[in-house]
Amino acid sequence: MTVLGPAQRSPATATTAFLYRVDGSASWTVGTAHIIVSVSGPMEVNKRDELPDIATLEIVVRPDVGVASTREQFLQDRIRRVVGPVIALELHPRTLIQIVVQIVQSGDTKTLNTIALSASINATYMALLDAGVPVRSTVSATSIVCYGTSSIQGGLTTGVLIDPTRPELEKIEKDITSVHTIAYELKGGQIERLLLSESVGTFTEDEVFECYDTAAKVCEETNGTMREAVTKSVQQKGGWRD
Amino acid sequence: MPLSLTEESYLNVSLSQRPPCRPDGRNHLQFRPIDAAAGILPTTNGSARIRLDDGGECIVGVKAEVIAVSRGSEVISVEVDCDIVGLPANSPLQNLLCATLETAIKNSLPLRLLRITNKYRYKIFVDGIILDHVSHPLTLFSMTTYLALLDTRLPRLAPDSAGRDNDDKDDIGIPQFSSDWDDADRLCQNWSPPLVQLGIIVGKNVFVDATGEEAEVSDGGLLTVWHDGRVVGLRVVKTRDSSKQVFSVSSISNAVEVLANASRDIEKALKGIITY
Amino acid sequence: MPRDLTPSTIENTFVLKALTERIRLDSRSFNQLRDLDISFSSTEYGVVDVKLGRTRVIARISAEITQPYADRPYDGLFIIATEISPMAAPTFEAGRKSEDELVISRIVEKSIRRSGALDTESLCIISGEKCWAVRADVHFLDHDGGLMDAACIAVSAGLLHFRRPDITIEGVGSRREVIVHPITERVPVPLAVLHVPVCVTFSFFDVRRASSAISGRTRNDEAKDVDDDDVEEEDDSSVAVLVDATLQEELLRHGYMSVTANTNREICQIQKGGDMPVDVGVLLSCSEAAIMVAEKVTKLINKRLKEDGARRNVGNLLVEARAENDR
Amino acid sequence: MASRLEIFSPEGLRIDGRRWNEVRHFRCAINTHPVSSDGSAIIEQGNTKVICNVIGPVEPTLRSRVVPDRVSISVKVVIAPFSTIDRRKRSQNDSRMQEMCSSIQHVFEDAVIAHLFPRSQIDVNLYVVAQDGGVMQACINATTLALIDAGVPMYDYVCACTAGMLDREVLLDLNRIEESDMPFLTMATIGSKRKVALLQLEMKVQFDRLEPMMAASMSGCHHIRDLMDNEVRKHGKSRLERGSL
Repeated sequence: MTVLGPAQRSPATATTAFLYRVDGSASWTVGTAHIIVSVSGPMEVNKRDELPDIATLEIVVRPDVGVASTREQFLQDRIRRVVGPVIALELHPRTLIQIVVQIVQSGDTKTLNTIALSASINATYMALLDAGVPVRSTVSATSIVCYGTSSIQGGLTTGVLIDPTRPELEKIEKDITSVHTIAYELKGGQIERLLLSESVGTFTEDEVFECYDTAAKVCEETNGTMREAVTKSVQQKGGWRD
Repeated sequence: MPLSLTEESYLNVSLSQRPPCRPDGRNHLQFRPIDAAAGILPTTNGSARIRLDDGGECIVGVKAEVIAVSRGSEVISVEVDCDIVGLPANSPLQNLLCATLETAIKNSLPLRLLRITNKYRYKIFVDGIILDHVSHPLTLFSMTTYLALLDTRLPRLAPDSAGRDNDDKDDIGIPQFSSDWDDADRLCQNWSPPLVQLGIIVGKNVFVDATGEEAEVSDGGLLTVWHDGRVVGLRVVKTRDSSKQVFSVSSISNAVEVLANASRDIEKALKGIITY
Repeated sequence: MPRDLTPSTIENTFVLKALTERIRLDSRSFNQLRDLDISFSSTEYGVVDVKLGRTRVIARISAEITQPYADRPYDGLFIIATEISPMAAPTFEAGRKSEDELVISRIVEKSIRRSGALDTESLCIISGEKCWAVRADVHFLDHDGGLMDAACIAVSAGLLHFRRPDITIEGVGSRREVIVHPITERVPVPLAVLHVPVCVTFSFFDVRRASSAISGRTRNDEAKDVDDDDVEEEDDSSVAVLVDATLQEELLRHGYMSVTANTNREICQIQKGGDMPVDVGVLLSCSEAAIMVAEKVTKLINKRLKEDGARRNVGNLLVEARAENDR
Repeated sequence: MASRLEIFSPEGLRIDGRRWNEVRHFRCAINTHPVSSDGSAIIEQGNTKVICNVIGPVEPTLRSRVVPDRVSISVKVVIAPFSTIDRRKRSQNDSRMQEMCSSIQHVFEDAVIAHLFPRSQIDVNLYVVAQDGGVMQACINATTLALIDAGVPMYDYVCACTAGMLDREVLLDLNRIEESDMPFLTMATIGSKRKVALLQLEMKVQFDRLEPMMAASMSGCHHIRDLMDNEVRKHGKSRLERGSL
């Protein structure tokens, strides 16, 4: 079953260095999702969680509404899995790097959990850059939603939404077949390794591979957006050159 | 202040002699001076405060609430709760105090005293604060509760709804009470509350109203529940943190008899405070 | 980054010296508020981003249908959550509630919930069974002093900006059920906000104690002063009163008072901590100043609301839906 | 809600027969728990009864409480479940109680001459055994007396009083019924000057009514200060005669 339908894609915007009390901060807005991430560190760590050879990585996820629950635990774990290997923790032993992810608008519906995850990964990476924490390579993530609407004439039109907004999601919510959150590691703008692939729903093997290719293209675009945002903020902040 | 080894052995020997000699010269049945007062809190149905010579103090307030009950339910609703200052909430000592007294009162309180109409009954809350305790607070708490229950008064039904109460239709709504507090009838009109006494056993001797140090060297504690002139409950209690507390069975029967006498005297004394 | 934020003694003496000469570091006058900027989210109702100088707070209002409390069947629920995450400042730990977090949540609670800013009776759907539970989540993004004021302004503005979905009740008696119309079908309904509470914090500096701190005299000699000249009537000039202190001024102040006022010249709450005795006259003039600030802030909130309303009303969707149109 | 008339009759009599500017019956006893604390006092204002025990200055139990140049005061309030009309068991960390503790702590950390006891701690334990309005003011007054009894040097008496506003009538020292029916403020002053240590207002009130309320509560504080002062001097004289000083 080939994947038809145009892959609409809402543009993402990123801003950095707007919080003063923390070392690095970034905000990532795509569609109706808006996430703000702050990074503090490497700084003192209290005795209990000190590690002798690497920096302790503490990630706190705060929901937009209500008190932190299992949904936030899930995000916390996935972000740690993606960002952990990328940060050069061994350069700052016995210190603490604290990442706080504040979801302002999650962009997900009640059941889904993918838009917030991909936006948080992008925002976290930008905040790490802003804080000057050493990282091995660049990371970018995206969410892909596949749906199949059976129209009255019986034809099955399937489509793909990339980082959809919440109204779009609600429109096709009943017909969603599978949801994929994919994160890539890039070096010099080229896709290197697959860091995260979170797939929920029913899908065939070639559908997944199709999603991986689409995600690769999207991640390269997102990488471009990140590069622009960083160059703009460095110029504004004066940077080390001028 | 934990006792040194020499002090401990000296005290143990002097207490287990026959006749025993206590550091403050009291005999085994003698109580230290107690300052007791009843009816001190305006917001309660009954209240009392007892202060011991060693600074131990306890304030108990009894409050009654009207609750709706299903017909024919035999449940006696009494809740005993106490807050020991300095110990965290529901510490083992606090649970011991509350559980002992709650079961003692529940077993001895006749249901008819709590009945208002067939559908409504009183629920009795006994709340205590133990501001400070040097020796075991059980006796102190039970004496204060005894006095507070003696002082407790429950308002009578208002004249009009009382009249209709006799015919069994019982369709009156929430019972109305007369606001004349003076002629409210006493809970303990013809019922005397239970009294719990803790005695410590050293060798063959039994001591009442033990000080902190005496409890430290005791072989164990015995708790008796006294009600209507006879001992209705018995329980062994640990009075020391160490686990090796063991005492001979024969001393129990003697202890029970001693504690019974002590309880009888205390009951007479406490009843003297409330002037009907 | 040190774990606690106390500035060094050199910075402290510099700030105190400036205050004795009636100068503030950011060249504001003593009763001037930092520049306040309020922006509403364009995609969702009830999301407010308040920037008070460098302090930044986001309030998120949401509503869901639940059961009312048994003892108040005619009232809906209104909950305000003000948990501070380590994002605001590394000194706040994720789990434990710190002391000033407690003060902030108590003052915001008194300012908005207890003063009846939101009419909870209007939230009742079916008395005793179903009612709206409005929840205000305050996220503290950046801490530069004045978290209480920013939080209070954010929640007040959020309540005005929020729209809950419209509902109809079908069936009768015990079989009634509630149909919630999504925002796209029916125009969402605003909340019944009775008044707009605005919290203002005044920081007190004892100029005499400040000058003695600078001239190196320790507190003991200062205590001796108190004995011999306690007759001297403290005039008002020895107390410096600052409005909307920055974090540095907040850490150095000898006492503070938080006053919540609204535009109909009502004082919703006053909380003057016990840390520095202040003359009654000073407290009264502070309350009056609070009303002026409240009027200024409320004017800004209404201006931003109108702008946001205009932005949303592109293609005058609202005009079509208005009741006056002939059907 | 009690009807207006009942709260304040046209003849100017309140529900318990007092005039607008009369303080409730004020009884206090000092040094009531000599064995179990360094300083103790019991305050009865109308039907509100508060017992206060002060232990200190002592070694601080928690390392975190040590302040290098001054004493740190820790306040604990225990509200008895039987203290209110309907019995209510309060959990230890409900936010209202924690706020009352920290307010009292701040008031006395500035009233006590703190730098005389560096790196030490004073424990204040308050037990509210009967509540009929004005709990905060009774706690503050009880703490002042207990600190005096404990011999802790203070700049001056800290006295607290409440005042409320019913339509246009100012009422002093409110009981529970009045407190639940009108906006009121609690004010604590240090000494006889016009210095306000603590001011708490919890309900909405018109601004121009604030000044008369503040003036009334300040006069109430000064009146209570004289009452407490007489009691302390009387207690001192009696201890002198008994030679137990």
